[in-house]
Amino acid sequence: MLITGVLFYVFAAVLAVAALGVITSRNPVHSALFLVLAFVQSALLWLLIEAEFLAIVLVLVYVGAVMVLFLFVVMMLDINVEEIRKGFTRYLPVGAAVALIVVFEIGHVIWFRSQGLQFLMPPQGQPADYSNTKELGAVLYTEHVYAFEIASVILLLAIVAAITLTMRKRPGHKVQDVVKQVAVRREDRVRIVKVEPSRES
Amino acid sequence: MDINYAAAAPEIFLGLAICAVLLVDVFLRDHQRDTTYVLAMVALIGTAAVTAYFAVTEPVVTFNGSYVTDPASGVLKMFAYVALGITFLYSREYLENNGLLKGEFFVLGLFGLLGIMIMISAHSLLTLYLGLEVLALSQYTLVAFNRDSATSAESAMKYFVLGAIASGALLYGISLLYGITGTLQLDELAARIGSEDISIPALLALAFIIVGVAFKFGAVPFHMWLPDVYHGAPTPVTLYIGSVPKIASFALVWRVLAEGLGPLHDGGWRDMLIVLCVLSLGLGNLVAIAQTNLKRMLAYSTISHVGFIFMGFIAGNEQGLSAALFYTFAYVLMAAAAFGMVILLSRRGFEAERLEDFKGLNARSPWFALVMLMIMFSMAGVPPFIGFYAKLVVLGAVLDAGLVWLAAFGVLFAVIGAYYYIRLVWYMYFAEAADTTPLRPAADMRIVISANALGLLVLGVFPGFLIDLCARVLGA
Amino acid sequence: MTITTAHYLVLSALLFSISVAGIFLNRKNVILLLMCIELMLLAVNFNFVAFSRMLGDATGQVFVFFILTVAAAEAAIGLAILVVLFRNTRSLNVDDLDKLKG
Amino acid sequence: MGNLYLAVVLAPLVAAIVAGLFGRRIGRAGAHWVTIAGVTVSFVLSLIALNDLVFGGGETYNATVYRWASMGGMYFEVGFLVDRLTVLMMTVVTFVSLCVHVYTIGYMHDDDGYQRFFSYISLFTFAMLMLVMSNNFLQLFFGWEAVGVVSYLLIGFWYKRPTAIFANLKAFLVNRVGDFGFILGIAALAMATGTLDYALTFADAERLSGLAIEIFSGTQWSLLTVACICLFVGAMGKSAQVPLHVWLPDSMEGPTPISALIHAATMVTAGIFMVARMSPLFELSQTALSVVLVIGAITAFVTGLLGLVQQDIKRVIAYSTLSQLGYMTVALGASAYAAGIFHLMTHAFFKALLFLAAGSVIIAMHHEQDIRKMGGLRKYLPITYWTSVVGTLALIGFPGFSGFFSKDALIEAVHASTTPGHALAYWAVLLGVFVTSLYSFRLLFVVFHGEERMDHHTKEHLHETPWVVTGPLIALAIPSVVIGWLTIGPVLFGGYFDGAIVNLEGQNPLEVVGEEFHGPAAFVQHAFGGMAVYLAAAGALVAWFLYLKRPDLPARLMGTFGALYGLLANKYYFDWFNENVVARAARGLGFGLWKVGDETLIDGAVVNGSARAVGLIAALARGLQSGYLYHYAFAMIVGLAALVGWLVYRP
Amino acid sequence: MNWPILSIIVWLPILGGIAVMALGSQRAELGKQVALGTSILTFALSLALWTGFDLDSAAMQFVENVPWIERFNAAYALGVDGISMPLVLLTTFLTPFVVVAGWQVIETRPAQYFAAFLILEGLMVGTFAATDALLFYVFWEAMLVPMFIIIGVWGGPRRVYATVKFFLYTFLGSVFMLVALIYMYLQAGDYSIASFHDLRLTMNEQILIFLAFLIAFAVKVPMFPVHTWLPDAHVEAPTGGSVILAAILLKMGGYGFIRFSLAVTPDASRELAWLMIALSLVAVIYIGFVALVQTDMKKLIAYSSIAHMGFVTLGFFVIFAATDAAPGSDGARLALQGGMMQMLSHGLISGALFLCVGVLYDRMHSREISAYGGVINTMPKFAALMVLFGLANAGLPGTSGFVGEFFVILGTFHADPWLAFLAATTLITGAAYTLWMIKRVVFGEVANDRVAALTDVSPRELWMLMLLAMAVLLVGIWPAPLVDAMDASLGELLNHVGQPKL
Repeated sequence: MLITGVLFYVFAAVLAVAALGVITSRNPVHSALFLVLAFVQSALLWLLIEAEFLAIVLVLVYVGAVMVLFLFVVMMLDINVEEIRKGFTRYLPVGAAVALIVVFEIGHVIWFRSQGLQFLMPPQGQPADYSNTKELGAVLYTEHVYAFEIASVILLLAIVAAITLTMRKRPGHKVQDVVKQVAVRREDRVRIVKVEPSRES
Repeated sequence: MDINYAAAAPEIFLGLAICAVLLVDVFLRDHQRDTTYVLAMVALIGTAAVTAYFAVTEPVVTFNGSYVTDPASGVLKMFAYVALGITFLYSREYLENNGLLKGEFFVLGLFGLLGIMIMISAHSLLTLYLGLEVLALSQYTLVAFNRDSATSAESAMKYFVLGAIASGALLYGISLLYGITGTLQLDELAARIGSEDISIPALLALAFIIVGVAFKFGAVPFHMWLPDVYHGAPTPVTLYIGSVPKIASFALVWRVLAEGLGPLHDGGWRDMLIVLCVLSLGLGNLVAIAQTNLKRMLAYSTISHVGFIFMGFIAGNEQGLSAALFYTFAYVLMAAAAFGMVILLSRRGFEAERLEDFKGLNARSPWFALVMLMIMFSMAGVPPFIGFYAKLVVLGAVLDAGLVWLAAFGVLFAVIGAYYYIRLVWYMYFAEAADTTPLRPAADMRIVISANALGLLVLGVFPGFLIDLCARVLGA
Repeated sequence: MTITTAHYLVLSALLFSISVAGIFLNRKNVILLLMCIELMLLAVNFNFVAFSRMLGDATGQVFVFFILTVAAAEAAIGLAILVVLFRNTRSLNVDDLDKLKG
Repeated sequence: MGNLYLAVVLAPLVAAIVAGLFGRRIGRAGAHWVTIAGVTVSFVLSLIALNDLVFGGGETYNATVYRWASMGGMYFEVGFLVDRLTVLMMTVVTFVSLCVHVYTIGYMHDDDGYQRFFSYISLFTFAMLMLVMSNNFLQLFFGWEAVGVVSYLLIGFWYKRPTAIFANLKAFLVNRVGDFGFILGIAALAMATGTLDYALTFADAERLSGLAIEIFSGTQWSLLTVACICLFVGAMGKSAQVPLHVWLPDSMEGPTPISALIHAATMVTAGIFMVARMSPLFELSQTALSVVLVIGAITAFVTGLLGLVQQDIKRVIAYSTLSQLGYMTVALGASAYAAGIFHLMTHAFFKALLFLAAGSVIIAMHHEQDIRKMGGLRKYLPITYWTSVVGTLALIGFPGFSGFFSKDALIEAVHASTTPGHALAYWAVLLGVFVTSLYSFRLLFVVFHGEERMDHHTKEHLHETPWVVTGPLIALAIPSVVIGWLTIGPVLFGGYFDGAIVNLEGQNPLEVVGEEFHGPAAFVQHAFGGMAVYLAAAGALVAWFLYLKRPDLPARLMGTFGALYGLLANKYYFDWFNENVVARAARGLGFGLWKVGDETLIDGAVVNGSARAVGLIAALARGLQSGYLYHYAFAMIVGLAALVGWLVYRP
Repeated sequence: MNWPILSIIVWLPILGGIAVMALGSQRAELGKQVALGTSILTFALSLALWTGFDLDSAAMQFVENVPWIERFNAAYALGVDGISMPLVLLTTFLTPFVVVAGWQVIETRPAQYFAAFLILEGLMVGTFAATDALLFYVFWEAMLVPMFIIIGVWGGPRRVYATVKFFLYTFLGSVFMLVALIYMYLQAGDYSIASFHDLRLTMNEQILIFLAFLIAFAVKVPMFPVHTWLPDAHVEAPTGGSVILAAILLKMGGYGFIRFSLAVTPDASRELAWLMIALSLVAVIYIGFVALVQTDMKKLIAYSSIAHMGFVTLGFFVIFAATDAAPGSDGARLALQGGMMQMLSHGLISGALFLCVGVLYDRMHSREISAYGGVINTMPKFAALMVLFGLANAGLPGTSGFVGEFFVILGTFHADPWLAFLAATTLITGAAYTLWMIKRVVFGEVANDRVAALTDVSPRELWMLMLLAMAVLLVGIWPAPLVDAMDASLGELLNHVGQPKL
């Protein structure tokens, strides 16, 4: 119990710091890496409450795919690491204030205003032979088949969208058109000219 | 586990149709894109046929409570088909002229439709959210559709970021609701919220959900994306965004607030909607006066119309819902026609989106000037056009709810709003033409937009049927 | 020191508002906005996971599963738009997104 | 009888319409023949009616012609009431009108508005007849306004003259002020009785005298008094009593025949007739009567004085008309209605005569009206001269002439009257006699005697006017002499007006006067016992001394009494007041209300102001849409926070 | 008769208008003839209302009733009683004049011009004839559209300002009426005006509803202080527009007062009668003075319209005081009749006067009084008619202008002599501003050579004005038919208003 508690606080702290790092670091690459850190921490925290499958998926999908994609884009569009951000510091107070207000409101409601809900109890543990993966798998393709199909649609849509927006013919990139080559005729290539022979006088 | 494919036949058919269109489009050359257009239309008609064939009279819940189909959803879907069809029709020529005629436009449009349909017949917050995303993602893409335009890219980015925030908030609210009630299905949700005393956390969740809803509709203060997106997107896309998704927005409110969170009406979302309604009416009408760009002006007028639609929701009962539904239908028709006129006036390389571009239209083409006049007066809520009855029903709803002051406020701002509509009319009729190039729209365009505008008039003279339909399907 | 659901919820609230703050504090880089959005979805996921464990009901985790999917798709499209934007304006500066206003 | 009366009224109307609409087609001759025919018809028929009523013992005729409108229990009708009073008026009106018609042939001979003129005067005859023959207030008001309009058109007959069109506007507006009171009086009676019919109203008079209405909070006024005074305000307008007399002198801008017909003989006496007609009501209100009496007395004396300083031949006569109208009003106020009407009749003859004579002079002088440019005309215009002498004698009340009988009886009646204020009135009218004869003889001497002051050119062409002009003069001169002698007995003391005019018991001065009336001859003798005759003679003498014996005196008098002269020359500054105070104030007020009230306050501040405000707010609100993504996001989050805070933490 | 005469009168002009529009400006000549034919035919048909009218019944006649929007129990219900029938006739009578007035002067898009007027005619008739509140409102609002176009397209230099002002002013007025109508529908369960009449309402409700109506109708009438749109609209509008505006659109307000305010909220009307009377008298006196100093003929006539309409509202709302002060008398009835007669006669006279100004304007293209003078020298026929109409405007007995004023003054005296006193000042002011204008425009020496160049009225104009002059005189000399036609309905209305609803 104690261990989990300690671990929770550690992970949570790191997570918070990482999140802050994401939004404060100047270099987008650093932000991306902070984000990775944040994801990893969350995965750990999920492990703490026995959501193993999602934890793994989070690491695989996000850290493995999405964040790589981010880094790739950052690299591709070589974005210059810009100097000190003026705006940030200027707007920090009010921004932080609003953010804190939101946190306070949510937290206050959850902690003090939610009578009749077992928010303030630890989730009961699972038996040793419990398999989170199996449980999800059991419902994912049966109960939620409709949602699952929609998810497939979304992915298809994402593909179409990405292609629509980014794929394009670059000007001046060379391909040979066989049809043209075959269809070529002599007249296109050689021109016969009559030349007056020069006679010397 | 119960699975009733027949109930979901329209969605299934459309999904397959989309794949088919996509496949065909891949093998088409650029000058054959009309085929895609035709195919998309065929897909629409087919979906309509399927919907009509599998129409139900009693609600049918299936896919383990994540899908529902009922008369209202049928009507909404049918209307969505019509709206999308009109959109495609208006768009084709413009796209061709501006070298944007790509198959993806129609495919993405159909994707959006699919998302709308999913939302319309969503019976669980999960499917609702997924449908929302399908729609949203296709819209983001469409806005950026003109890849060579900086403005459309800019607007797309704004739309994307803000939309992500909104759906994040919506999700947050959904998660809280799930935590509070332990269910995602709307009927159970309503039951639990009604039963137990869990109001405060529920209200918290409600606030987040309202943000999502208001964003979808574009209600103040969650409207900021709307003018920029309407302005920046290519006009056909603006037409698309401005018309069809409003049906989805209605479905969202109807499913989530009315069906799922009905018990939280009093002291809950009713009051919030009142606030949003007042803000939208005020800001939308006022700022629209200051606009010089027609698309932007219509964007702000949309915001004000949203205020009126909310009046219907505020009532909370079936009458109110049906009023809102009628208003939504009316609005979609008017918006489609208005943006259609913008498309009709613009030529290759020339966007007729400034108010000045309409000056002296009466001299150029009396008929289309008359068409635009009908549209504008309908939007201003002047009888005998449908816009008037839309306002009539929602005012009736709020008065029925005892909110006389709100009705008075609404009509007051309707008058202020009338100013910018009639300003366009005076540009068309009283001002000298800037350019006098005669209009030569394609035949189908000419016919359909005329029919569209005359529809505003005919439905205004005989509004009974549509009003009755809206009321009947919502059980009012 | 037992860790209750509430702990997780508050943590997610913290994440949520950090991400939001990130969105409106960041003046420079659009990519950052996309990252913040990912962060926000993460916060939501925290809620779902916590609730699903609290209720002992898998639906929440399924929802998270779908959110991850959507988030991936969203990221793809967002980045695509980003690319388009960059190609057109040669800049990812948030301050430069001000052509449309009024 | 009904059809006969209808014919009396319609004949001139038809003539007027024919002459007016088809004037071009029927030509000048056609125009005057048709109108003269029309008036002749009604004159003859009037005589028949007179004969029937007076000698044939015919009954008073009172019947409806048609129903104008009706609602609930209230009826508005057009109908005729013909009794001896009416028939007297009819005869006088039609006779004078006939004379004027004939006279006009000569007077307007070379005016291109010939047909129009005849159409107008016939129309006037119609309107005047409608007025006098009416049996209800509606028709009375109709005729009342109709004569006003025709006089408006006739004063402005020469519409190119700025003075003329100014005068006719002035006349109409001043009359409107009178009608303003008149219609209120009618409304009062209509409210009290629920009808507009004379007979019913008079039958109700007793009850009315009991009624009271609250004009100022707390004070109860006798409704009858209020109504009668209101009606009399109307009479003041039409009959040009001070202070509403200002329009009559200016009305001399119209052609002279009009001055004779409308502004001397008939229209201006409508007020007198009306009050006499309303005698059953006026009798019951001492207050109203003394108002009438005082106003009349003031008019009689004050306006007479103005006649002394006028240099325009017509204006002199106009002021004398005013003063004579004052005499009639005084008679009414003294509730000697018969005397008033009697004077009205005689005055109609001799004043019309004087005007026509003046007109004849004007013709001869080629439309020169300034008496300072005349003189010694009697050898050029013998007929005109002698007829004018007759007129003058009648006017000043030379014993035996018609004016003498009417005026003397009138003065006696006032002496004997019981109305409050009759003493003042008595002295006013008595001194008036002196003034009258002074200005009358001044006019006569200056115009017809003394040195000839006209220029050569005029002098050569001076000759007597044609018969169409002199004929009417003679025709009018005869009654001017004899009518008094013939009719005083029956009309004043023979109970001629029984039934038409009502007197309360012991409130009929004429009875008192009648006690020592033993025939006209005796009346003449008896007159020498009174002062009037000598005053008249004195006036004549003074005139002779000033204007024939010592023609230089008047100028010197002017010098010595400069202030008085200025006062008179400026007509007591009435016109100055009206033009510079009333009219200017009205225009200023209107302008102020328009510019300040309408344009600045309502339009500027409220209407356009709100519009501007909306525009301003719009421009400001537009600024919110800054275009910056982070502002948008910020707005959303703040909105979220606010919603949560409001929902969760509101009481 | 069994054929729907009212529907025909409503829809025939509208269809005619559509036909004219369809003909387009290329075939404008044909369009004109169609327009004239339609309007005259409409008038001829509308005479059937007169001939077939039952004078003794106060009920709605020529009733048509077809369900329209079942959901709201709103019906397409038409019918006329003694109050609306004369107004319908006035409308159909005047429209041909408008068409004729624009015959030669409209060059730009004549087809649309005539079409607009025909459609407007249909809508106006519909407004008077509708017995269903929703239908009434639809017609009422729809009228704005053609009028907006007419003023804006064929108007004077400041036409845009004027027409937008007109539109927004009237629109603002009527939306609140809409709220009131819906509110009453929710109480009554259907939209028929009759059931609104029988509706029981508390005093508060009545006051609010009355105020909502007041805004709508006061703007239309127009009453002080919401009258400022009228002079602008009149000055800028083309002749035909001014005629219709003054002659009929203003009557909508009066009609609304008598049909809705008095009948639906009698107690509130009684409660607020003082306000109405005060505003009416302000209109009569204040506006009288303002009219005196106008330099623009149309503006002057516009202001005189406001003053005359003040008599209408005075007559309508003095009835309470009249019945209280003089119970059993006919004072209230007089006032009511006076108001109606005033509306009808003002329709004729103001229309005629605007036509006169139009005749001058077509020749000199100026409305400034100072630009004229001595018109009579060059246009005697015209001058005669204009003087006649001027006198009629000043309320001369024998012309229609007198009837209404006379009745109203008589009725008002029943209520309070002082009110009558103030009202009667119009005898002076009315004469002053009208005849002063006549003096400056018609009489006098020829002012300038442009006046000298004037040509007298063409036969077209002459007939137009002659017919109106005859109508004016006829009504003035024999108003009985009109009075009788209205008497039953007005009496019924008085009874209804007499019984409190509380």
